[in-house]
Parts: sequence; structure tokens; C-alpha cells
Amino acid sequence: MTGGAANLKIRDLTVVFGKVVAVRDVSLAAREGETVAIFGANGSGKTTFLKAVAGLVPATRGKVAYRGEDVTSLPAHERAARGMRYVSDRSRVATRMTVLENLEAGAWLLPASRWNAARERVFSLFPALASMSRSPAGVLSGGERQMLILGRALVAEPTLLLMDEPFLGLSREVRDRLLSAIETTLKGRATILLAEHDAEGAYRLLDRHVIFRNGSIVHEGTRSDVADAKELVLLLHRHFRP
Amino acid sequence: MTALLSAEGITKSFGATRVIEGIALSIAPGEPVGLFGPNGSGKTTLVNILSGLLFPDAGTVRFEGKEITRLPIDARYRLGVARTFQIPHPYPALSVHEALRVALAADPGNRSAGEGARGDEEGAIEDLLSRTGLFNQRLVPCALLSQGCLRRLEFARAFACRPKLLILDEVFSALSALDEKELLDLLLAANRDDGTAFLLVSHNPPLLKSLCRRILVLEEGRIVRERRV
Amino acid sequence: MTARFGSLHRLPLVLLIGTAAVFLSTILCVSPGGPALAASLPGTLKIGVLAPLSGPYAAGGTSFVQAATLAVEQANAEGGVSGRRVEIAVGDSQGRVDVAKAEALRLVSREKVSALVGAYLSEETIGVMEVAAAHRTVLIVPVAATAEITDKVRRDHARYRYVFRVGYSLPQWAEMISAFLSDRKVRRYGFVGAGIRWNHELAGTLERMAAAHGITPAYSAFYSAGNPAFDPIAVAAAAASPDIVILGDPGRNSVSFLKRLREVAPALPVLSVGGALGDARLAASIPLSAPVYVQAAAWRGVSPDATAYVERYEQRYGAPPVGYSDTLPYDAVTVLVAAWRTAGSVDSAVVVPVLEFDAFPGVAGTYRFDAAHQARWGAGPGTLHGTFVRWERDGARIVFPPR
Amino acid sequence: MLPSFRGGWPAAGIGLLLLFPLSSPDAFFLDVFTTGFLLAAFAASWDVVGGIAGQVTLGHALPFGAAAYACALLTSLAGWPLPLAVAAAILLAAAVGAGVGTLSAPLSGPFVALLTLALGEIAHEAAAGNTFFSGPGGYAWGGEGGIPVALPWQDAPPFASYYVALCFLCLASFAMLRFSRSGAGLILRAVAGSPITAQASGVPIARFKRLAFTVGSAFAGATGAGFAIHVGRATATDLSLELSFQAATFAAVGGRGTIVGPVVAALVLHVLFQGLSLPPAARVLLYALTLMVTLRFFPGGVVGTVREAAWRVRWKNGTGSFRRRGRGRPGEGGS
Amino acid sequence: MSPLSQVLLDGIFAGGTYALMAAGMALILGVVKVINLSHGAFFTLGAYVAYALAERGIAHPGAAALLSAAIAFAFGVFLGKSFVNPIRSHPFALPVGTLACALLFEQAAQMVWGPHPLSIETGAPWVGPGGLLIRRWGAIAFLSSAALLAGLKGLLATRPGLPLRLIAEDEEIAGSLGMDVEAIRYLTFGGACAMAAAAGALLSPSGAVTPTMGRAPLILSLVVVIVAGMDSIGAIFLLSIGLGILGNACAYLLSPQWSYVALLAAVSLLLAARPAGIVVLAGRSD
Repeated sequence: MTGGAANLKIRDLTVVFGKVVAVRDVSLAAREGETVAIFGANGSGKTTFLKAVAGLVPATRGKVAYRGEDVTSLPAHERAARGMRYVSDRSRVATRMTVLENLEAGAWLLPASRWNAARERVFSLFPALASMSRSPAGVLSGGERQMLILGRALVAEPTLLLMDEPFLGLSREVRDRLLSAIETTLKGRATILLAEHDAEGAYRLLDRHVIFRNGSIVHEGTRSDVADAKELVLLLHRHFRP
Repeated sequence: MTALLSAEGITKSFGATRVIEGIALSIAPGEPVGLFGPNGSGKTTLVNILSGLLFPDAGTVRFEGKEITRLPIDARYRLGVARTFQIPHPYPALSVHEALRVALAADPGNRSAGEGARGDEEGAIEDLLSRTGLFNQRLVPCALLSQGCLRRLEFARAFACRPKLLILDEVFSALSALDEKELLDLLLAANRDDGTAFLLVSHNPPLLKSLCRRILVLEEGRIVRERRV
Repeated sequence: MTARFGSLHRLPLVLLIGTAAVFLSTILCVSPGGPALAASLPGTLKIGVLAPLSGPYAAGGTSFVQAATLAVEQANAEGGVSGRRVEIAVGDSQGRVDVAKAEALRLVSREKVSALVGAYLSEETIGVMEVAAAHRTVLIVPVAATAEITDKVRRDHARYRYVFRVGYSLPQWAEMISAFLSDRKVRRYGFVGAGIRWNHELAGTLERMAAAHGITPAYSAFYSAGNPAFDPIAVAAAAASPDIVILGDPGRNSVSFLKRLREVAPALPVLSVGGALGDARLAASIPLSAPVYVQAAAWRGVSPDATAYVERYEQRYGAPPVGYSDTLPYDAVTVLVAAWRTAGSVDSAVVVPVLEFDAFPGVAGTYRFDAAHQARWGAGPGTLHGTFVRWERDGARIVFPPR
Repeated sequence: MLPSFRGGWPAAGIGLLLLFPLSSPDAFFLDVFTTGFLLAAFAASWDVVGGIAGQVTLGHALPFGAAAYACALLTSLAGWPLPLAVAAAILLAAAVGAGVGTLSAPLSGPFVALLTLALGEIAHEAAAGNTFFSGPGGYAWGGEGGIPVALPWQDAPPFASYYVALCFLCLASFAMLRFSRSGAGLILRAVAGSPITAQASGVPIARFKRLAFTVGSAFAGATGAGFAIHVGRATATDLSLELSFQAATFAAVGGRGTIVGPVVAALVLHVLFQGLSLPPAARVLLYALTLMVTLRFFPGGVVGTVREAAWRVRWKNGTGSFRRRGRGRPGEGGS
Repeated sequence: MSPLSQVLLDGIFAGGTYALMAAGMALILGVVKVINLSHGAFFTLGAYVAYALAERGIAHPGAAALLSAAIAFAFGVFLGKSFVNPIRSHPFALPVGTLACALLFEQAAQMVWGPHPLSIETGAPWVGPGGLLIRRWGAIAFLSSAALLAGLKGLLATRPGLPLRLIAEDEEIAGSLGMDVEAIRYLTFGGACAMAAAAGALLSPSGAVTPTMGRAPLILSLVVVIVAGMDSIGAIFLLSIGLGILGNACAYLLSPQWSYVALLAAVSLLLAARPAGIVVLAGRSD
């Protein structure tokens, strides 16, 4: 485990759905401002793990502590109030609400006085959203939706970002745009857990990485363990194909 | 050689937005074709029209020379046009075995054969189960299946009608490498051994290049390029 | 092994046994005679009272039981029947024929009642008739007015001779209304009622009878309970400018309709054929800009008996009876008890002839039954004839028949 | 193991019900049970449409009442012999079901419920508000008084009614169970589970929805005719929304899509609340409370919840925990 | 005054009554995703509260509406929190459960106030232009439903209404953004019940107050809500008014007995004519 004061501590987290053990005894800690990439095949439990940390699915066993407080029994909205944000995949925008309303929903917990500034910050990061702010989110393209979802998290000025495959199915161009937005606004300021397939995209952000298989962590490494994204891909390849 | 599936002048609007406009394409028997396009380019709408889930505002779709423009999806399946969904919608309370029985029951050849065909049906199901690697899961209710298994079930369901044309909507996205490889092999084997043509929709160019002989590129509701590999 | 044996797929075997049992027991139970009457029980005598006590008809059913309760108390105060106390056993018919039949069976076979009084709705009553006939139990019908009841008695007297109706038949209602309209110098009337068979038949009968007095219908409408469109009916009724509007078989809907009508035509008189508009609690909120008449079986002041009954009822239940569905059940029980006393027995075979030939005084008048076991109307004092009252701010005033 | 007793319980239940009349209960109890059997068959027929095929109908009283009225009219007015009238009534109910199924096939979700509710209410209004027919007595038939059924017997012994109704219930629920487990039943369960996937598997869903309505309505019609014969009369209540709701209620409490669940729920609830002769207010209050408490703790219905629990127990340890079996019927494994 | 124009005007008012009920049901259907068959019972509750107040000399519909809304809100929150929320995942259990709740209430009302119809004085109608009568209750129903629906529309368009719309679309996301979904659900349930009770209190003088009075308006508002859906408040209002006018015109021009059938037939035709707008996949392009 990397040194320093861990502000997110997860111990022996286990999630069982009916007969399926989706996440099995996962322990993970992250320091303030650290980005941890979570790799794993589909169905390896990444999404369930992030949702359990966010409080969106109940943990069967284990403990989640954030900033020294045990939040295991808190519901999702109370964890959100403590600065956690779960960034879902792009299908989860409210299509019948406008872009602006989607952002406003993201700023639900933010004092009204800070809303204008937060909104302008997102619009300056993603000018495409500014120009479509009055349109229903249903007309956005996939890339724009992902920008909206990220923007919806950024307006709330989160301190812990749980990102679930944010670059899935995006063109390289959109992905780079999102990456630079994360780098300029959050990198080093917020703790980020990033579940990804795309090793290349994730490599730009990560400080550490873990690999999930069958709901457990099978490998942990730091950025310095791999020289570049290509090497990371090779590493993942080894773990995905036993 | 006559085209297996051909479409001409396909146009579709939702309300005021025109999603696809004047698309023409044709697929030869046994031909592997790719369809590439960014999100929102109308890929899914086109697939829905070709598979019979939606009907176009204008244009015609033909299959083996017969017009099927307004033939619903279930009738097209019985003709041999099968499709898979990007997000599987399983029957929660049915087992894998039962889900495949449903697909086989719809096969006219199977149905008219009557009770005598029960053994054949079992044989066909076992064949599908072993080809897709679902044999061990055959009694599990679909609601308890993992994503990878659901995707395999989609394949098994599509193969149940012994399709002449498979329309595959983003089947390889978000899959583990193992799942992906097995399903790819399955698809290629069907193409090689049974001469099954397929239209593979994906936003993964390397994948398309490795599988398809021809790739159609869709942008803003039109086919803007056609690349031969 | 177990999965094979008990599975529902082996049901045919069970069914085979079941079918055999059906035949066996059918043979077994056809042979013994009908159920015996429990008339010989010592101590108390029981009267079964059937009325809807839950659901949309609970208002009428509750009053029904209240009236019957008073009658039994009165009978016991007068010494019961040959020294035996009388009790009532209540069955909730829920407004459904199947439930009414089942409850009638319960009262007969389990409560061992000696006679039945009820039920409230026509369909319930016809169902209960069958139970009464099968078990040879006297049934007194106070409310249900359908002609089918008396017609059955007339056609198959041997089977249905146990059924007597103290409630009014449609021709009796119509006759009375015609006389009243004639007395009020009405030439054209409007008829509005819920779209049920009773109202359709009353409207038809009334049209025939009123024609003899030279009175014609100007408007008639039947509304649906699902969407009682009272506004258009009120507007249309007012536009037809009749001299009076008659409300047939009105429950709570009559109140709503009256309010609608009074908004459009404040000066148009209204006659309610029994029902909720006889309720004094409601009368306070009824707009009285024009006369509101209510036809009742009896009212305070019609006779000493009636006055005494109304006062007792009001004292007990906090409001006077509405004059029809909570008056006739009282008479039904009174008639029954009187017949028992005369017969000196509760055995149906003895009681039925007594009911057929004797006269029985009640609150609404004296009851004599005709060949179809319908209570006959008469003209003289003490006979049955019904009453019309008019609501005033300080209470109702009897306006017909003229004294 | 619990699952191995699964099939034994219905047999034991039927045995008890066969034995019950021999314990000399009174006529009222037999009548309550007889009506209970008919209601149970009706609830099961609802389940064919609303549970197996997932087409939640609120107009199921329509085929029930249509058959009851047909039975009454054909025997009383047309003078048909009873068996012929019953057969015609069942055919009519099936035809009504096919019609309703055709109309509602393009719809989904609450729209099916709404359309069937509307059709049922229209029929109820037509039956309750009109006196179409004149009986031999010179007064009108129809309306709230209903129409009598001319029966070749008078005052059927309660024992006979009881056994006939029980027999009918067993046969009908057996037939419906067989139907639900047949190929067509499997396809209907697929349509209920996911219409899109069923369609993409080559199932013409409109035709199968119509089939479900037709079969369910035929059974409802048989029950309706039986009910009219038992009561001696077809009344507007036979077409009422309350009756449709009652069937849906039994299915919700017993477990939708299980056939057995609605039958058991109908029998238990009806016999409990009609047979105990509680005071009316207590009966309604207890009935409502029982429903609410049952649904609160068994929201999938009693049989449905138990079955689901058994399901999860069986596959507790993932996909590898059951033995490889031969060509057994899926979903019927004993361990 | 021409009778037909009076009938049509009354039809608009009658439609206002349906809209008043439908507004709350639509809110529950959208946010809690439940078809609430106990809505009519809350309407009845409001009417009884108004009667009880009038009996004590406080015959002010506004006061009755406020008091009954408060009572209904409390009951609604209780019902939403301890009955509806826990079994929401079984959508079929809820219509039956809420129906049972309605039966429970009807019986309780019958035990408290008796089964007999009760009545409150209506008050005289206003005479409008051209001799048209403006019925007091009708105007109240129309104006309050218009105000209620406009308020609802306004609420949904502003920041406090955001959670309602987001929950209607995607509850999980609403939770992850810091909205207390469970609480918002039962508060919405309570609020909608309060609306029904206020409607009952306002309309109580128009007819008779009985335990089962909520049944008829329930069915018609159910029809409105299912056809119009929660998406468009305007559609609810227009459909309600349309049904009101249609019902009245049919009763006046054809036969009152068939007005209910005409309404249902119109709705059936509407469904048959455009099931395509309702089928799941149509219209989803992505």
C-alpha cells in the first residue's frame, strides 16, 4: 500500500447478489488527490465495486471509510453530501431534461451562490454543452452525453470521483477532451477511482492501478511499474487471459 | 450473384429530426460486412430498420429478392434474418434452455415436424448450448446470468434459426477478452462453415478490419464511404 | 422418487378418485329429505335479516337493519311470541346475489332462523327467494320492487308460497304518483333516475297510469353511476319546462342532482320517490327555492302508530327514518310476528295460510296480501296507500293524501 | 428436502377437500366452498392472461359475464338444453377473449389494463342499464335483476354442487397448468418476460397475446357459466370491475404466473372471509388489512415468493452447483 | 342562455374535476411509479373533513382544504413510507395494495360518519355573460385544477422540482447526486394525497358525501393519467377538459346513460389509433 494519509479506506468489501458474489473481500485505500485505475474484464465486479463505494448497492460485508468517517451504512445521497460523486456510463443522462437542468441536478447540494460559477466553469471546459444548454439532453451525441455526465459531477466540486468506464465507446478525440478536462480540474485535487477498459486513456490519469478478476483484486501496481500505455496493455492482457 | 439483403432509399425521421436519409446497401450471401459510425450517426436506427423492429418512412428492403420492408422482426427471423441487441433483454423467469426452446419453436421447420421433432429440438438446443459455451448454465434462470453469459445467449438465440444473415449490434463491446475471443471464433466458424452472412455494427475499426471484407461508414444518417479490406 | 409421485402431473389419478367420490356422494345426498326446520328450538325465535351492510348500498342496508331491530324490540316488549323472545340474526348481502344466497343459507342452516326478512336489491331478493323456497322458510320482502318476485309466486304457488311482499309494487308506486300529480294540477312531468331496471319500469308504468289523468311526460333521462352527467340532465330537464321533475329510486345521487337542477331551474318543483331525500339530516342543505316532495310509506303524523315509530326511531338513531326503506322492514317484522302469534307456531305450513288470509296492522297501514302475495292497497283509513311530504325549513309537512 | 414435497401438497389438499363434505358441514359452508372453487378457477384463468402472458387485464369479468349471460339467455329464452348452452357460452367467451386480445395486442403495460377496463365497463353498463329482453312474465329481463338460468333441476343438493365445482376446479386448473407448461405456455412466459426478445426470436407476439386472451377467456367463460348455474341467474355483477379486481387481487396475493398461487389465495381468502361470518365491518377491515400485510411481506405473492426463494437456494453457489442431468424438464430438478 | 352552450360550459367544469384528481395521480405515477388506487379515498377524506367542519359552523372551503390537506399529507407520508416504498419493486402488488387501502378507508369512514349520505349547502351559482350559469363548485374545480397544474408545471420547471423529474427518469443517478430518493418519494406521495384531499374538500358541497364517493372520479382520472402520462401537464389538463366536454355533450345530445360508455369508448379508440406512440422501442434512436 502506498504511504501517506489514505482518505478513502475500503476494507474487505463484499457484495452478493442472490447467488452471485460480485465483489469478494476487496480492500483498497487511496490518498488525497490520488488516481487509482481499476482494470478488469466485463463482469469482474468493477462496476459493482464502485457502486458499493458510492452507496448505490448495499455492501454485504466490509467497511468503507471516507475522511476518517465510516460511511458503510450511509445511503448514497449522504455519501454524495460528503463529496463523493459516481460518474456513470453515458446512457444515464436524463434525456427529457435540458442540458442545463441536468447540470443543475448535479449541483443539487451546492449552495445556490456557487452555482453560477460552477456552471460557467463546466461550460468553459465543454463549450459544446454551453451552446446546447437549452436543448433536451436526449438530442446529445454519445460524446456530448459523456461530457454532460462528467460536467454534472464537476459542478458539485467533488472530492472523490468514482468513474465507471467514462471513455467506453468514445472516439479518441472526445476521450482526449474529457481527459484534459479531468486533468485541469481534478487531478491532484480530488481522489479518483477510475474503472476502465481503455488502458491507453487511463494511463494518462493513473497513479496506481489494480486489476479485478472474479470480484477480487489479483494485481496491484504503481505508475512506475509500467513504462507506458503499451506496457500496461500487455500487462492487462496477461491478466485477462489466464 | 444476387444480393442476400438489399436496401434502397431508406429514410427515417423521429419527429422533426431526420435520423437516416436515403441509405442504400446490399449484402451478398455469406458476406461479412461491417458498419462503422460514431455515436448518433443512426447506426442503431438502420439496424432496427434492417431487422424489422422499425419500419422506414421511405425506401425498400429486400431479402433474397423478396420485398420485406414492412415485415415485422419475428417474420424476418423465421426467414433467416436474426439480430442481437446491444443491451440484452433476457426473459427473467426462463432458463437458458427454455429461452432457446422459444427461439426454436418459432422455426417453421421445427414446428411443423410435430412431436417427432422433440428429439431434434433437444439436439439442436444441446448443439447451441455447447457452441456458445452455455451448457453448464442451461438450467439457470436468465435473471441470474452474468453479462457475458447473456451475450452468449444472444448469440445462441440468433443461431437458433440457422440464419442466413446475422445482424450484430455492438456485440463485442464491453466483453472480457475470453468472451470476446470465443464469440468471434463462433461467428467466424458460422461464416466459414454455414456461409452465414453478417452485418457487424461496431465503433472499433481494428475489429471490423479483422472480420469484415467490406466496411460501410455511416455519418449523420448517410453512408459516406465504403472500404474494402 | 418423491418428485415423481406427488407432482401435479400425476393429478389425473387424483381426479379419477375425485370423480368417483362425486358420483358416490351425489347418490348419498340426494336420498335424504330436505332440511328440517328448526322451529322446535326452545327459548328464542330467530328472524334472519338480509341487507347490504358494506359497499355502496350500505346506507340503505344499515337503516333496514335498524328498523328491523326496533320491530323486534317492540315485539318483545309486547310479550314476544307465545312467551318466547324474538331475536334477529343479520346477514350482509353485499349487494351481490351469490353472497345474498350464501348468507340466506347461513341464516337458515346455521342460525336456524324461523323466517327471513330481506333483501334490499332486486337481484339479491330473487336469489334469496330460491333459498326460502328450497328450505320452506317464510320470506317477507320489504323493499325490492321487481315484478319478478310476485310473478314467481303467482306462477308457482306451491314452491314460492313462502314469499310475501310488504314493499310496494311498481303499479302501486305509479298509481300513487299519478294521483299526486293530478292533485297538484301537473300536466307535464320530467322523469330522471339511475339507469337501472327498476327506474325504466317505473317510468314506463307511470307513463301509462298518468295518461289516464291526462298527464304526459315532457322529459325523461336515466343516468349512469360511472359518470352521472347531472349538469346536462339538469339543463335538458329545465329546458323541457315540465311542471315537476320526478326522481326515481334515488340514493345519494339524488342529492347531487337536486343541487345541479336547482342551480339551473330554481323554481322547478321536485318529487323524490323515496330514498335519501327523505333524510332529515340532508334536508337542511337542500335548496328549497321550490317545493321538494318526498314519497314515503309512512311519515310522522300519518297515524298514531306511525308517529310513535318515527319518534322511537329518532330517539334511538338520532334522526327520523326516511319513510320507506327504513319503515317497511319494521312492518315486515311486525307482520311476521303477528302471523306467528295468530298461528301459534312458527311452522311455515301453518304461518303461510295465516299470512294469506289475515290482515296485519303496521306503521304504513294494514297489510292484506293478494294472490301473488303482494300487499294490497286500499282507499279507506287504515289501509296501505303511501304518503307525500314537502320539505320546509323547519321540517316536513304532509301534503298528500289530503285529509 | 422441501422441494421434494412440492407436488404432494396439492394432492393432500384435494384429498382434504374431497373429504370435507363427509364431515357433515352445514349447507352454508358447502355453498361458500362451492363459490370459492368457482372464484379460484376464475382467478386461475386470470392468471393465464395476466400472469403467464403478462397481459394485466382489468376486464376479465367480460368473458365471465358474457358466458353467464349467454348461458342464461340460451336456456331461458331460447330454450336450449343446458350442456349445449354451456358449450355455446364457453365458445362465446373464447370469441370475446379473442376480440379483446386482438384489440389489446398492440398495447403494452398499463394501456392493456386501461383498454380491458374500458371494455369491461362498457359491457357492464350495457348489462346493468338495459332491459333488452322480456321474460314470459310480461316484465322485462336484464338490468340489475339479471336473467335467470333455466335449470333442469331444482334446488341442487349442496353436496352435488360442491363436488361438481371442486371437480371443475381441479380439471380446469390442471388444464391451465398443462397449458402454462406447454410449448405455447413457454412462449407466453417469454412474451411476458421480454416481448422484444421474444419477437426477435421469431415469436409473432400479437398472435400469442391473442391466444392467451382466448384461452384465459374460455376458462373464465366456463367458470362464468358454472357460476350462473350455481347462483341460478346471470346478473350485472358478473361483468363488474369489482369481479375483475377480485381475480387480480387473488393473483397478486397468491403469486402471478403460478396458477396454483391464485387458486390457493382465492380459496383461502374467500372461505376465510365469507365462511367465518364475521360482522360486516370487521370483515372488510380484516380483508383489507390481510391484503396489505400479505403484500407488504410477500410482494411477489405467497407462492411466487416461496418459489423464488427455492430458486435462489438451489443455485446458491453459482452455476456449477447442480448435477448434470439427462433430458429432464428444465426447472424441475430434484436434488 | 342556450342549453347547449350551458352544457358545454358545464363540461369544462366537469373536466376540471377530473384534472384535479389526475394531477396528483400523475405525480405519483411519475415519481413513485405506482398506480395509486387509494387516491379516491383521499378525495373522500377531504369531503368528510369539510363536512365535519361545516357541521361545527366553519363552512369555509379554503379552511377545509387546508386542514384536510394536512391530514392527508400525514397519512400519505405514512402510507408512502411504510407500505408503498418497501414494495415498489413489485409493481403488480401496488395497485392491489392501494385498493385494499381504499377499502380500509371506506369502511373506516362508514364506521365514523355512518353510511348515510351527508350534504353541505352548495351556494347559489353566479350568472355570467349571456345568462350562462357559472356553477360555484365548477368554477372552484376549474380554477383550482388550473392553478394546481400550473403550479405543478412551474414546480417541475424550477430548481426544487428537479429531483422529481430526475427521479422520474433515473432514480439511481438522483441518489448519486445527493438527492434522498426515498424521502422524496414518500413526500411526493403525501403531497399528491394532500392534493386529492384538498380537491375533495373544495368539491364536497357539489354533491353528497358518502364513504364510496371517491370511486367514480378515481376511474376517470385513472383513464386521464394513463393516457396522458406524467410528461405533459398540459396534456392532462386538455384531456380532462376534453373528456368533460365529451361526456356532457354526449349526455345532452345522445343519452345520459351512455355518457360513461362514450368516454370509455373514446379512450379505447384513442389507444387503438395510436399504440405506436406507446410501444417501447419506437422513437429510441440511440
